[in-house]
Amino acid sequence: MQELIHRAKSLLESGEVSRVLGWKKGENVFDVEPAFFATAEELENFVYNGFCGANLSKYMIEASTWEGKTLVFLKPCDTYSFNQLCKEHRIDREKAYIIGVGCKGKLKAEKLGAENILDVQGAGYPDCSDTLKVTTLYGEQEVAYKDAMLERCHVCKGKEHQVYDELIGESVDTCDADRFAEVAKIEAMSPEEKFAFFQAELSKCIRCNACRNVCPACSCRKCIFDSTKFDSNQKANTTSFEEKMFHIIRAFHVAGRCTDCGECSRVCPQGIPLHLFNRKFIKDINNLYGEYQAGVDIDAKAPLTSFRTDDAEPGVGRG
Amino acid sequence: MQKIGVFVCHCGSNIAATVDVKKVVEMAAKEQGVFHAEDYPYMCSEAGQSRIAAAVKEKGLTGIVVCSCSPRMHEATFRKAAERAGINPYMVEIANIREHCSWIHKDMTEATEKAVILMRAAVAKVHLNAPLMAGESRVTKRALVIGGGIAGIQTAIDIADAGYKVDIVEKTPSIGGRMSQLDKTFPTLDCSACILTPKMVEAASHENITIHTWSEVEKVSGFVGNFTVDIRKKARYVNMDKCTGCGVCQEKCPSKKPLNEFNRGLNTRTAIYTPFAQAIPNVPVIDANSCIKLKTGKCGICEKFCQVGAIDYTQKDEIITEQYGAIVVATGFDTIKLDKYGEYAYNESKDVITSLELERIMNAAGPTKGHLERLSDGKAPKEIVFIQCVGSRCSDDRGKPYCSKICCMYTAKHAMLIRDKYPDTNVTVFYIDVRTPGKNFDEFYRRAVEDYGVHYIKGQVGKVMPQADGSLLVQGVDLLDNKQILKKADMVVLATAIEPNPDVRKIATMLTASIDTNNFLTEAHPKLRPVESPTAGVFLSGVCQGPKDIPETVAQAGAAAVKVIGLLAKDKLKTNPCTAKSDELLCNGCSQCANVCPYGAITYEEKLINDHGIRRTSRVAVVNGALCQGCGACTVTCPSGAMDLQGFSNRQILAEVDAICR
Amino acid sequence: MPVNNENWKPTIVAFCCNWCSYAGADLAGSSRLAYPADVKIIKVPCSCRVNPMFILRAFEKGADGVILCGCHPGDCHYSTGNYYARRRMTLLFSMLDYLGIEEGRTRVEWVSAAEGVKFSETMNSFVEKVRTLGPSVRLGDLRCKN
Amino acid sequence: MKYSYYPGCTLRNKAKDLDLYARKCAVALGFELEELTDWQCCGGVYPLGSDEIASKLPSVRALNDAKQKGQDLVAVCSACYHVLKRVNDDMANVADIQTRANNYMALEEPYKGETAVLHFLEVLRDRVGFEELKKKVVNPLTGRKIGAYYGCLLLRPSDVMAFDDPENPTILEDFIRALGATPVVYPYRNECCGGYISLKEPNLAASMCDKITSSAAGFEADCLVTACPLCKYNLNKSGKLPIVYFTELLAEALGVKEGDK
Amino acid sequence: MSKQSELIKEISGVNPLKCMKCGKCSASCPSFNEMDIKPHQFVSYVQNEDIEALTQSKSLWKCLSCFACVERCPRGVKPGKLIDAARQVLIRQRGQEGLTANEIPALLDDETPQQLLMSAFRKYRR
Repeated sequence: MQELIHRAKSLLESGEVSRVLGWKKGENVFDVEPAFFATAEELENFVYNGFCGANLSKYMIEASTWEGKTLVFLKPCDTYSFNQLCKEHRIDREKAYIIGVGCKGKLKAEKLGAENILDVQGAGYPDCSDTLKVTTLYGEQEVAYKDAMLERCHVCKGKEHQVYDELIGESVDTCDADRFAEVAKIEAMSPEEKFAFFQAELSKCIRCNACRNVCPACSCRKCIFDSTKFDSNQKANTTSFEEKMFHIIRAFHVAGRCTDCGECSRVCPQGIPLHLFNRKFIKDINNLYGEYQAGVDIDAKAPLTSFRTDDAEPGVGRG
Repeated sequence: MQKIGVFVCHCGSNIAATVDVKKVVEMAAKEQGVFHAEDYPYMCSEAGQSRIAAAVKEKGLTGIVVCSCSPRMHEATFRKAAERAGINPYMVEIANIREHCSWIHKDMTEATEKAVILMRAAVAKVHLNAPLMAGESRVTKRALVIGGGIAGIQTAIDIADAGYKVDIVEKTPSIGGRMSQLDKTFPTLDCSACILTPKMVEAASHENITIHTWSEVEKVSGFVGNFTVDIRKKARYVNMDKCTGCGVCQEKCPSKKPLNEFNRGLNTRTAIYTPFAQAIPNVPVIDANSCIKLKTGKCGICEKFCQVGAIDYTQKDEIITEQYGAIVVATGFDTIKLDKYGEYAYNESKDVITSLELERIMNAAGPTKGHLERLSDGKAPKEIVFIQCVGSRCSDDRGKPYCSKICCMYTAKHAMLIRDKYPDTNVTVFYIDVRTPGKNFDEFYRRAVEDYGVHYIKGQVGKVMPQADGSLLVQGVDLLDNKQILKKADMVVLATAIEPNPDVRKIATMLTASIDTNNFLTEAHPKLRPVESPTAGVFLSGVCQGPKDIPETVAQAGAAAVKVIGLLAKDKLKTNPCTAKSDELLCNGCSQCANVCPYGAITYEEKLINDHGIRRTSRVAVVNGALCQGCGACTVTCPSGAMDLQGFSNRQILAEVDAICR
Repeated sequence: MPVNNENWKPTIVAFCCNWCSYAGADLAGSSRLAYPADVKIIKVPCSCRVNPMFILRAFEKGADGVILCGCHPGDCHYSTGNYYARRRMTLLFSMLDYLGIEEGRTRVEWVSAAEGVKFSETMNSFVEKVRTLGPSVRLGDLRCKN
Repeated sequence: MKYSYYPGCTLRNKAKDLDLYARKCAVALGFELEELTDWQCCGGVYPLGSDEIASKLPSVRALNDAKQKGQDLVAVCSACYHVLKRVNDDMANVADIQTRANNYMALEEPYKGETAVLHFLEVLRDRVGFEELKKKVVNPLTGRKIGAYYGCLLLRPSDVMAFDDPENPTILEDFIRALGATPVVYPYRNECCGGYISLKEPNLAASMCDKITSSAAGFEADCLVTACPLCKYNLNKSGKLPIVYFTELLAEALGVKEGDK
Repeated sequence: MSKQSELIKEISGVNPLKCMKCGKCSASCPSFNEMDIKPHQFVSYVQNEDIEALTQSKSLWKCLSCFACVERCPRGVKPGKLIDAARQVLIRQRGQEGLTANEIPALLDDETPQQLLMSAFRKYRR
């Protein structure tokens, strides 16, 4: 972490970058949030540890409109989002100085029983180890690192950064699960079971919009759910159409653009596995139109803005 | 808030017999924003239209819903009526209560209920309609004809005679096309060259016609009235201005190996060549793949012998860009490849030939100087077997499912000519059906049978077997006699199916003109608009649209020319105002819309945006209304909903949905 | 929730492209080829104009089935529109199936201007299918666990 | 390279040469034919009826055995090759046959036409390569004029067999050329020898075979080469030309014919 | 009768309506001269539902299954499959067999390959 701060300071001092986009310490060890740092002093609050799951790419949309370059720290999986936003002309690559930071999997505080945690050893960078020592109000305990990881890290897309100016730190490919296993499991359910599953999950939604706000693909200047163009905003967030269809429409809007960064599920306060929508589309796209990973190739044709004359017909394979 | 008038048509009894029109009027009057509702026996009549005008005046209506027949029938009529009454024509919506309701339902209650719902959907839509202004675009008074066969030549001459400039782009070194390869034409037996050559000369000397031979269309952009076309003028290596067409270069050229395309590969030509004696322009080209000088740098004999210094080995392909108001496709046809028809031994025996090859053999300028002889040994054939429908009317992947249309007649012609010139040669024709619909056609075929003794056998040939003695054993069937036939022949002629020129697919893609499963270009309407493609400003001439003979081709060529003249006679065209429009306040500039636009109508600009007082510079999509055809692909791709389609906006369609599901 | 109520009338929205399918529906009409009055047609310029939101909105407002008809692949008036529509609808339908929404409530059918018979047959079979499924409840209840 | 090998009943018996030389040549050419255990007769003709399942099962078993071993399945006899290939096509593409056959078989994993069926000649052409074969020839058959006799079963129906051009095949001619001999092309090389008809109507078969051998003799062939025991049997009766199996020619050219026959 | 023609269509998987009566099957058939009902006529017999005549025809036993007609038919009708289906209808329904076990020994010679016996069994018997 000190190396990152050191490097950030020197880039700031040299004037090569005008500000730094990173993560800031919070009240608790796991309360980490994205922040811009304008000076070397502010960087004292910079932190990089196992709780820095937040994907900073989206913040670069705004930073791209500012004077000067912004130093941004990106984990391997964040770089897909960065690329996708470049592809969509939302980010100016020239306005970013990217330090690719090492990542050994990010943690989900809830998996540690978050509320009483005083300290977590082994979550920091570079001290990530196989076990976490957790100090809580009630004493110490040990947890295997893997057991506390975010879902998305179990299906890690790999340790390679897709775009960067320099790299600091080692990364580990933490993938130990099949990315589409959960989707396949649901697909195998009966319609009744599927419906029951999603009804139960979606009924938890409180329309806090956290998923939308964090999603790098949901970066519209004005969301259609707030727009007059679809007659969907007459009564703020309460029209039933919006309520019921929000997640389906949101998933459709990001289909073919979603990099599967998993931020939606990470931030959902209700714990809804929102990534299951996006991953369903990704799985279908891969099966029907060939493997496609958003954010790898800026020049690749996206699956929903291209076609083949012999594409599958809608409904085929559904019996 | 709109003031809407609803007009319900009885269409005599067509609607009124099944839909309670009074009820529809009654229900319409209850709809929000409806200030006037009435019914009338024939809304489309002059009297019906004047009722609309009267109501507009009297009630100050701003929007109109007509419940009547399909909008495809009378939308234009009612829009004009609205315009005359002083409201924007795009403030009219049609509820189709005839084709989609009264004609398909029997129960009056049910049909009336449905008519009411359709009326409501239209009313809901009109509430959100906005006046649209059709734009105007300038018409470039010049036409492009792609293909220089008889179809292209005729179209070009007709357009040019009307006083408009025309360019012909022809891929080969000369205009003339397939017709120039034919010997005689049916059913009159006049010499093909004798009637075609004057037309070629007329085209070449016409002050309004420019001919680009040895050229291909490279790129097409734009739209009706305003096409921009890149034409690749392939390097000819001969200076067109200097060459006198004396032909010495061809006499002296030492490279004599390449197959002569004009003679269907039956003999060879030189590397510098004109395809045939009457070629226009009479300027040779050098085939760079065979020219010794161009391949090795050594030789240069043609340059040495050319007295006017016309040879130029340094020529390069040249791209010229031209503007056109209309484009005519006249790309013609070729015969299919026979590789999948091994049973006819076409690849095994030189004496099994296609009909088009026979044309060259019969032609005095052909490889045998017009003598009918076997290509294997030069002997005169005494027994000739013709096989019909080779590759035509096949539903498998070997051939074509359609009838090639011209084979029955040209086979009768060939048979007759052979029997006339070589009375001791027997001619047998294996046929499935003899199809002769056309003026003097059946008489012609009967003449072959009755006056010339051509032996017609109803049945197909299973196999042609080359024998050790050089003859061909034909195993066929006579279905009327119910006998299998083994016939020894000296020559077998295959009436090979024709198919559209393979290049047409590329050209159709460039023109966004649609093409059917057999690669024939699709007409805008099979009966009523047979020479227009569905793409505005693109017209069809000749076999590229479907199999046809020479008189039909010439007739269609003339028809295409008339359509082009009609278009070029206008100074300006009205454009469809139902185009996409991007809301720059919402646009993210993500480029997804441009990726799906088939017309290249969307570009991006860095624009200074005033977003409720906040100024920012943003990359935003801009739609060129003249290019946009209004499909709406972009609107669905746009994640932010910035892109919308005028006349079919998101809110309009949602309003219709809501009205129907209410 | 299939109902055996003979009198139940489903609400069916049919989006038809202007060039092929709307004309096909007209042809069905002029050929007097009957299909149930439950079907209400909305004209769109091209199948690619149909936003998945329109379909979801229809269900939310009480539709029991939604069908989209366009030109046959390769015959689109705008060359490529139906190819995009095909991908969008394939994914949307797959998603609806994933959510446990009864299949059979959504369909895409390519109907040319010449296929009046196909239009009528398609509508007949689609309505029949939706009838067997009964009123659409699930999509509306997706977020309303009792 | 190891292939599953389906010899077929005739090769066990009257056509031992066809089998023996195939095995010997495989060794000489560096690939292995591993005979399937417990194979059953293919039935000799493909059951055309689309509702016939039982008669297709022996082929399905052989195909599935090869699949289990992860090997391609090689046949030498034209009839076996024909039946195996067509049944395999049914199992891959005809849903009804696939379902019903699998119901009978009750396999752990249903068989869906996964095995590639190859004729020995295809192995020579597509796997070994005729150029490579040419290099391995020690006794070139120089000066011999040999007519290829294809018959029906290798070629037709071509949409399923996909063996060669059904009307103007070249594989045997290329094979003959690779062995150093001169192929003789004659038009009857893909005409039927009469097949099963020779059992009850030997005269009819004889007249057909006579056409074939006369045509080949007319083009000055010394002998005819075939891959099918029944073709050989029928053609032999006409007596005009010697008929040999292609494996015999191959063995001769590779120098493995003599010795431990 | 019509039931039988349906059966033939089902067994053969052939749609006789596709036939355009070009005669290419008959032009290709090596057994043409031996047949009383010619290959191109099979189709009409099935269409006309005259199955009785077809099943009594000696053509049933003359078709060699050489697939020349199947290969060359331009309409995908495949007359060879029709005649085979007719043969099967006959031997399945009436137990009529074209070959009995007693006949066989006399038909064999030293060279007869197993393949011939197997094929003949398949062709003549159930």
